[in-house]
Amino acid sequence: MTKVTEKKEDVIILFAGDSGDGMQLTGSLFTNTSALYGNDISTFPDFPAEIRAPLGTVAGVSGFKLHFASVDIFTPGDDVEVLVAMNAAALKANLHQLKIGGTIIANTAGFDKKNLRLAKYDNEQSPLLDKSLDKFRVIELDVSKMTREALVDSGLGTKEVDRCKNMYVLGFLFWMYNRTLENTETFIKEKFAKKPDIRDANIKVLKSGYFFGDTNETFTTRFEVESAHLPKGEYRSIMGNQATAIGLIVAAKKANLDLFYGSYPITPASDILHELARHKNYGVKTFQAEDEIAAVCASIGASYGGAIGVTASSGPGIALKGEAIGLAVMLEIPLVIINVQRGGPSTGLPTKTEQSDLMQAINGRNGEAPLVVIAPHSPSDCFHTIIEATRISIEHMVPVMYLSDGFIANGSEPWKFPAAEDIKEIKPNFADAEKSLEDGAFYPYARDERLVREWATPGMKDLQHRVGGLEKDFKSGNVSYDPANHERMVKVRQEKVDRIADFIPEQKIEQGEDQGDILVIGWGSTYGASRTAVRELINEGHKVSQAHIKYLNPFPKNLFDVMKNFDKVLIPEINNGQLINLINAKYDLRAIPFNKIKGLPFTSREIKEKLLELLS
Amino acid sequence: MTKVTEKKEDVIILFAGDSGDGMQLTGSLFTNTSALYGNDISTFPDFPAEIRAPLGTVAGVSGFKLHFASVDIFTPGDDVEVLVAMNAAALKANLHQLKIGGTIIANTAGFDKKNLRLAKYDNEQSPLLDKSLDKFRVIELDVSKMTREALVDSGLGTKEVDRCKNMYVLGFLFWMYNRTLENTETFIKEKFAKKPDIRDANIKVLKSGYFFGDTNETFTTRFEVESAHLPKGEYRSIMGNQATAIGLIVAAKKANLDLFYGSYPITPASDILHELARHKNYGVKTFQAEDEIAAVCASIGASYGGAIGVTASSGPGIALKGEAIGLAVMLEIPLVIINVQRGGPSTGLPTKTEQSDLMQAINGRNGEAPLVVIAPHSPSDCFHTIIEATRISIEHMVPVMYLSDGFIANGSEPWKFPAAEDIKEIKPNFADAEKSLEDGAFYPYARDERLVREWATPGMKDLQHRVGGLEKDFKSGNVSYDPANHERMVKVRQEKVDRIADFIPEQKIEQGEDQGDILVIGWGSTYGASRTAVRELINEGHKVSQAHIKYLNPFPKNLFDVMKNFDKVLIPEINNGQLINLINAKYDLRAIPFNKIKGLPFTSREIKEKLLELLS
Amino acid sequence: MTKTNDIQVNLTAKDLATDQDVRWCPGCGDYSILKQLQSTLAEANISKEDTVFVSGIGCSSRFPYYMDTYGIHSIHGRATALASGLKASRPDLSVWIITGDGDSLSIGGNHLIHLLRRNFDVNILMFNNEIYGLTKGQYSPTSPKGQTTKSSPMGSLDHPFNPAALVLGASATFVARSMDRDPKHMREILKAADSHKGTSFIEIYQNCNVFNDGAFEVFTDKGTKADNVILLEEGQPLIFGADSDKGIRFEGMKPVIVSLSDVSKDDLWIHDSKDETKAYFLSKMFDEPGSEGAMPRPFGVFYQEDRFRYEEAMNEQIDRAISLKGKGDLDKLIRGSSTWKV
Amino acid sequence: MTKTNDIQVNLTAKDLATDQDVRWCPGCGDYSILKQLQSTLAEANISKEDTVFVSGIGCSSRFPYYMDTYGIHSIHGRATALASGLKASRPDLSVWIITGDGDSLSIGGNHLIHLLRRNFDVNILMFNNEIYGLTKGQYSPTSPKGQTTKSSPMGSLDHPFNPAALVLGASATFVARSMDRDPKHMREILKAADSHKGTSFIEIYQNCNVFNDGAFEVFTDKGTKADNVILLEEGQPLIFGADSDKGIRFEGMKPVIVSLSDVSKDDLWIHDSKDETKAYFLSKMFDEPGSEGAMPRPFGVFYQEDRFRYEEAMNEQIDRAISLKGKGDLDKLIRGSSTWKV
Ligand SMILES: Cc1ncc(C[n+]2csc(CCOP(=O)(O)OP(=O)(O)O)c2C)c(N)n1
Ligand SMILES: Cc1ncc(C[n+]2csc(CCOP(=O)(O)OP(=O)(O)O)c2C)c(N)n1
Ligand code: SF4
Ligand code: SF4
Ligand SMILES: [Mg+2]
Ligand SMILES: [Mg+2]
Repeated sequence: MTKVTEKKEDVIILFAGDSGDGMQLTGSLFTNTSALYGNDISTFPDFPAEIRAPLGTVAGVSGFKLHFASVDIFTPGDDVEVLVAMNAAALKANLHQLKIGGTIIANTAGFDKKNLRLAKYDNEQSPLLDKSLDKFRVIELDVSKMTREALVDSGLGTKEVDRCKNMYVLGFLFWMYNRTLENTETFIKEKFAKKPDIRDANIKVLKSGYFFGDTNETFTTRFEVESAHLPKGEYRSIMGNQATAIGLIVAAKKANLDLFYGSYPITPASDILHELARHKNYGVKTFQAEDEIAAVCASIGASYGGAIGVTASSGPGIALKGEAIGLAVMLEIPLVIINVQRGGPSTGLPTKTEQSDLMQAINGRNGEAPLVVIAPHSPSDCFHTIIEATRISIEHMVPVMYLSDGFIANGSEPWKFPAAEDIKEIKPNFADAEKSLEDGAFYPYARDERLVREWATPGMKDLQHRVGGLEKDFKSGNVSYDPANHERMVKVRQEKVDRIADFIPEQKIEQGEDQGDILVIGWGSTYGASRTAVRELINEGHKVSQAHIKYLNPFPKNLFDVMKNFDKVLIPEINNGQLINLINAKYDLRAIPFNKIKGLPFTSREIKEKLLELLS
Repeated sequence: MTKVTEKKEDVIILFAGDSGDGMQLTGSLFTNTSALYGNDISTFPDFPAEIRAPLGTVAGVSGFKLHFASVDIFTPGDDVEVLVAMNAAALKANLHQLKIGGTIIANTAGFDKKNLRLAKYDNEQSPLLDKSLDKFRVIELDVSKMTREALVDSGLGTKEVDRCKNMYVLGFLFWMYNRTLENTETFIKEKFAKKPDIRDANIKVLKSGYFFGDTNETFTTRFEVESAHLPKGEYRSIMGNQATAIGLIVAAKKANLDLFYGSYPITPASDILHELARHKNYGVKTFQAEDEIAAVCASIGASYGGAIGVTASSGPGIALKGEAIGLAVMLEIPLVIINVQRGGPSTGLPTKTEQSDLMQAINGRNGEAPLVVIAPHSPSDCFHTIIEATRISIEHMVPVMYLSDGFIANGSEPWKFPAAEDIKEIKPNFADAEKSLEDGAFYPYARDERLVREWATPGMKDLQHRVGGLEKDFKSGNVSYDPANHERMVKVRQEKVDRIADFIPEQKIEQGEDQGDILVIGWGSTYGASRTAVRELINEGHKVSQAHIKYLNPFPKNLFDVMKNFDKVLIPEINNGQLINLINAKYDLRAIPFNKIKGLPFTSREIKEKLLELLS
Repeated sequence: MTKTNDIQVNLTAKDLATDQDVRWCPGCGDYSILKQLQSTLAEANISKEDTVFVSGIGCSSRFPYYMDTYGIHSIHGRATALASGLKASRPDLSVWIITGDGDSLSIGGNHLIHLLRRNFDVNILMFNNEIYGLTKGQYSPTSPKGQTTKSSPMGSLDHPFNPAALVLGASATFVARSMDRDPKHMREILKAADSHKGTSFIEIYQNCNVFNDGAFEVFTDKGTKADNVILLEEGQPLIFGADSDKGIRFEGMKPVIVSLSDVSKDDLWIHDSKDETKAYFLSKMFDEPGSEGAMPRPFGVFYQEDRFRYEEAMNEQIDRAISLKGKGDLDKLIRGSSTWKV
Repeated sequence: MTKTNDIQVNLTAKDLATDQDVRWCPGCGDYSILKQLQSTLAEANISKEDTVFVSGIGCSSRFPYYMDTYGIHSIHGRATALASGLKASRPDLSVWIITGDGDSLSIGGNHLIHLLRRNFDVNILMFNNEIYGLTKGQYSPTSPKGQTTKSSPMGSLDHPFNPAALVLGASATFVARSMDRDPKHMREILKAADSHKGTSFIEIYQNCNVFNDGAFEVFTDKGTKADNVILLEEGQPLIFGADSDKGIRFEGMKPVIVSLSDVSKDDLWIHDSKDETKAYFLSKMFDEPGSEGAMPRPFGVFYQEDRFRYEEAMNEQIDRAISLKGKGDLDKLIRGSSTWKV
């Protein structure tokens, strides 16, 4: 039977099932294969808050959204084309994301009475059986049954057999999107190298799914998403937290410093710790402290010792670090603080994304305690941004807060990675007795024209000195209660941070003209949605531009100049309005807030609609 | 010999000596007597950072500034009229404050070689002997010698004798300012009731000092500061921390709640704990926790139990409480957080004053976690303001941050105290099964029109419910991961705080017309200096007015209306510009910052000069 | 101490359940603890409105949502601090703290030891699964050295705490150990903790079948349990073994395992939970199971002591202050000691 | 472990002083400790640039300013945490932590116990004055119950910690006690701590003559010292008393005071700092002096044990990783395991 193949520019697939159904892995494997096909990619996993919420319930649904395309894309996308629903709850939780005419791949075994009850379908009425799905194309597969049948002779127990279920769906999808199984087979072979029966079972089920598509009569259309016109080069797929971790290792090596990472586990920051702990052969020291305060203090101690101390957490953990960060501000030593933001306040929505810790980053300490704040805007950008954070921290002897978020941290995209040698060296401002002594005395708080003091670390002869959290004399660093000295030091600490604006790139316009009707200016993970929305509007002939702020403190020197050439400035944020506060406080301009506080990223459509509303 | 008596409108005396010289007591006793004479009064103690810094050094000088007057005054004043210098270091540390023509009362025993060396006078050259003090009037007293002589027959040891020294100076000053000894004698008698020999020695020395003035030939002029035209009524002298403490007790009683005060010692907040601990017979429960986190958590626990939980600290300790304050925001229960601000950042200048924790108060937590911020502006105002803080917290089920500072906390002034019955009742929004159940179910997060939820406390039958830091369903309070619910709750928590603006007084103009050239608008302890400066300028015919913000979040509804009628708005702050940030972020107006960051309050002259500069 | 219902209603475990779905992983040891506690409290016929469950953050800390009493699911590590303030201000309540090994011993270590020395009359149930469950599997302060977890792919470097030794060092007045897989034992221990006046600390071995499955298998598995577990019974000799044929006695100041065929029961170590020294030795019976000369692991009440409770002392002081100075009068307070008239 | 000077300079105590004025109250016990430490380190001929003093906040915590080494006067309670990171990243340094009873046991209690279990090779000097000095006199976690202070005008309600018991419960590998007023003893203990590999914890009784004068007078005053202090010497029997006529021996599992006229020295408790059980009993000799049947208070090294150091294990793991996977190559890291070309 001939099957028709249809070309598509981009497709969004949402894999959804119980936490135990392996949807994250399924999604990742599809992602990897798509990457090999040269697609541009953006992904977004969405975990339940519980480890394993009750089987079959909406709360227990785990999702993985994959957007792959033959064009440039910047977000995991708005409208889902294919929804894989391993059970009734998965359908219920995600149907609203499916576009009209979209496809539902339903595992019928997940729609039995029990599952329908757990998913709270009225009267245990299956949506597969009534008319509620009329607007969609429904493909029913009895995945469980077919998996079992495929493995009837495998000798494996039911539990192990059932664990292969996700491979069936994956195989079927590979067929649907015209992809080979090769890459996934390789993966399975490596992963289960020591368990040949499991390996074989997985491959068998994978193939069964594929063959099912190939042979079954009902499935006549296949889709093809051609490779994107990405710049030529070598690519890998990268997740945000992973990029942050390897960026740190690279930065430390580029500074020729040891990397010390003090952290206490917390979602969604922990994966950075996990990733770093895997790279001990790079000399990385990971220290799982007893709490966040110990973590940041240990990192300060490591920095005092001449390593680059890094600490990471998420909102509530960062709140705990405030006092110690103030100490680092006083000590004027390098310290990188990573906040992978999540939904707040308090414990909030720990597995959801949010950008609501910006004000905490700027102000969450006692006294006048300025530091540098910087934010990556996509998974691969984490790599470059964390290196930049580390560079500023080391070269300017100042704590730097790096604001990632759950969306970036767990999302992934293809990355045309750089060669190590192309990454700039980082130059610590080390003291040494030769140059640093003035008539035999060492003045640890003497500064250069950037207002940066020297870094004298234990072991350096004749440079012994004492530092601390009390106000310090502007030159000797000794404790000083002198009123004028205090004012001077408060101003100097501020000015030192402000002057960093001389060492960062000017704010550029991301796309569009440098003047027009509306400038969309965001920070962090709103980048992709804004990018897509503005691109579409420009294509439609509107005078809309996009800029995106990476340096949140200090701002680029020309920020106001960039903004003032637009009639309106729109600031989309996944919070109740924080960047806009900083901008309004500083510049003579009233920007327009656009806020979403749902624990979810913006869709490009939301931004586009807002822009259209403002344009009309 | 006849002595001349000269009338003075106001006088500033600065008592300065070693930490062990008893200057704080001397100053307080002079203050009390002046109060009895009906003077208006303002005081400012200035402690060294060390408990007892090395004897004789500048670092060890302890000062007590007293401003007393026959007119209304609002600050401890600018130019010192009389400087009591118990030793060379005391002179060195404070001479810059003495106005030209002012009087130095020098204890010559404190100017021997050793003291001169310790005070780091070049070549141990006594300033009493060279021409450096020519611009002043110097009265030399060998206080130590005279005290010893007075007590030669007392049978006391040298150490005990020397401890009476300060009484000599005090007696002399009483003579100089034409005051009787009666009040001080009563005090001494009470204090040393059980030690008759010490009691008698102190009284004897006090009298010796007085008699010395009376009989000695050189001192021919006495000064008289008549009673001020204060409103009629009964007065007491009150310090800020004391006023805060008793205000808390009053507020709790007015709400008919138990007061639970969880705190960890820290300068300058500890005195509130000390004061409260003395009033156990009011049912006050003070809990000295193991750290600030435990302190705030214990207070939250107490509030959950139906008491009014209060916690207090200073900058670094407040930083530690941030995470838990976020929990209280989520729980929506009463909690009063007191921050007696001190010099920051980090440990900073722990014994100096500063207003640099305003931004931390507003933003020092993860996520969108709005709370109410309120600040007293003078020692006696602490009483009213802490009651107001407690009222808002209890009636609106919201954490309230109360921002005092070292200057207010340790300063004192006369206070026409109110009668207890004139203080308004506070009405907790308690649930009860009768009215709160809806078809047998209790919805702890259901709200009234103010958006305030009910307070159901353990022991209330049928209202069992669970609360926590995870996002909650808008009605049931159960954990909810629903995106729309989260946005709704974030907005509701903000709106609840915003609506409190309907329950606080409108912003008023403190003095001057409601339009003009400049409005000086401050918060907290800058009140007095602004008050004096603006009064003088109004008297001199300038179009200057003053307003002072007590409610920092939410702002009074008419704040912008008040400000916009002035050509310029000046915001003096003891920080690097924080209130001005909030105002600039919120309103279409560019206020002018005026900052002093020296660990010291503004003098009225500084503000006046700044105003004159802006007026010209 | 639990507050019981005045009116004689007979509670069942079900009455203590809430309408919230229980959200632990299927097979998690937490279920059993929940069930035993519900039964025990139902049996004790508690007054639901006078009972408060306080927890921090962790899988275990979701517990309060499942008890139809008052409850707070607070923040990580701080349940003990919160409960201190609650109990100080409301000594009449029955307060239960639910915490994990990470919540109580990692971030919450300080509040735990301070609560113990203050001896508030509350109960602490520490669910020890030797792992961070909620954050998906990092080692905890009780994980054995060398354990490979997400954050220690080459093995943890931390020497673990011995929780019983730690809390005894912090002057705990009631220390016990139980396990999720022995419901009967757990109910007994819960009852004993409830009736102790002062802070009761119970370490409960709890299986996290997702991230640390089988951590306590030697103590719970039928085949190995008898040789590795010693059940403490007040006034009874320390006997264990599949055939109850082994005992422990002191030789000098060293507990040694003896065979009951050689040694009479009367010569064995007799369990006495009031004896601090014996409690010390019990806490030191913490060998890795199966290691050379390993002692069996004790379960039961190690220690109990009657010491003043903070909240009682606090109230006594207030009463004393009132009897000394009279009940506070607001006007007197506001006036202070010295005033003047204008 | 101290790092000593390679080139043989002979340091004096004065070489270790800085140009900063020492700012404690006249008569404060801190002076003596400073002096003894300067002498001890001078004698050990340390390398100044390889030595770091880390402190928190408190009177005692100003210590680093007076040592001409590297130093950090950090924030309250966190010296232990800071030192952990420092030592982990720089195992070559000699790290000394100076802390007070409030700094280490109140706000810093958690970091202290975790440092102890991890057994970093650092030295902790805990200046115990049973009061908060710097904040002007509130009770601390070591203040006896009932102590009246600024924050407890009617007497503290807190049952105090027994620091030795607490740190032993937290698996400390070196525990000692000394006092400001016995310089010779202090120097010995400091030396022993310095040579211990692992965390050394020394509690030093320190007189705060301003806010808690005489707290340890019975142990330091000539008249009372002999009867209330027992000086521990390795391998020697526990003997005390003005005429060295009293000793301690075990009767069953109870230490009792005996008269040397009745009991031979050989029957006495022989001090063995390697014996954990004996260390336990020493920590329990914590009676209020002068109370009925009070045991004398022990001073000296209670316990020492050789256990792996965190920083060493950490480096070993790194070495092992390198030998397994090869020294990390940045390009490999950046590429990850799977790439494709466009
Ligand atoms: C301040 C803060 N830090 C970290 C976390 C992340 N966190 C939540 S629970 C937990 C540990 C859980 O382990 P445990 O207490 O043993 O409980 P379990 O889940 O094993 O029952 C951590 C690290 C948090 N919620 N808050
Ligand atoms: C976060 C924080 N909380 C509280 C304080 C105030 N504080 C400084 S030192 C101290 C206690 C001092 O006692 P201790 O550690 O025993 O040292 P000592 O002064 O007695 O030597 C306190 C409460 C602080 N500086 N920082
Ligand atoms: S992760 Fe472990 S502890 Fe948590 S619910 Fe699942 S099985 Fe239980
Ligand atoms: S207050 Fe006490 S501990 Fe502090 S320096 Fe003075 S005497 Fe020493
Ligand atoms: Mg656990
Ligand atoms: Mg102390």
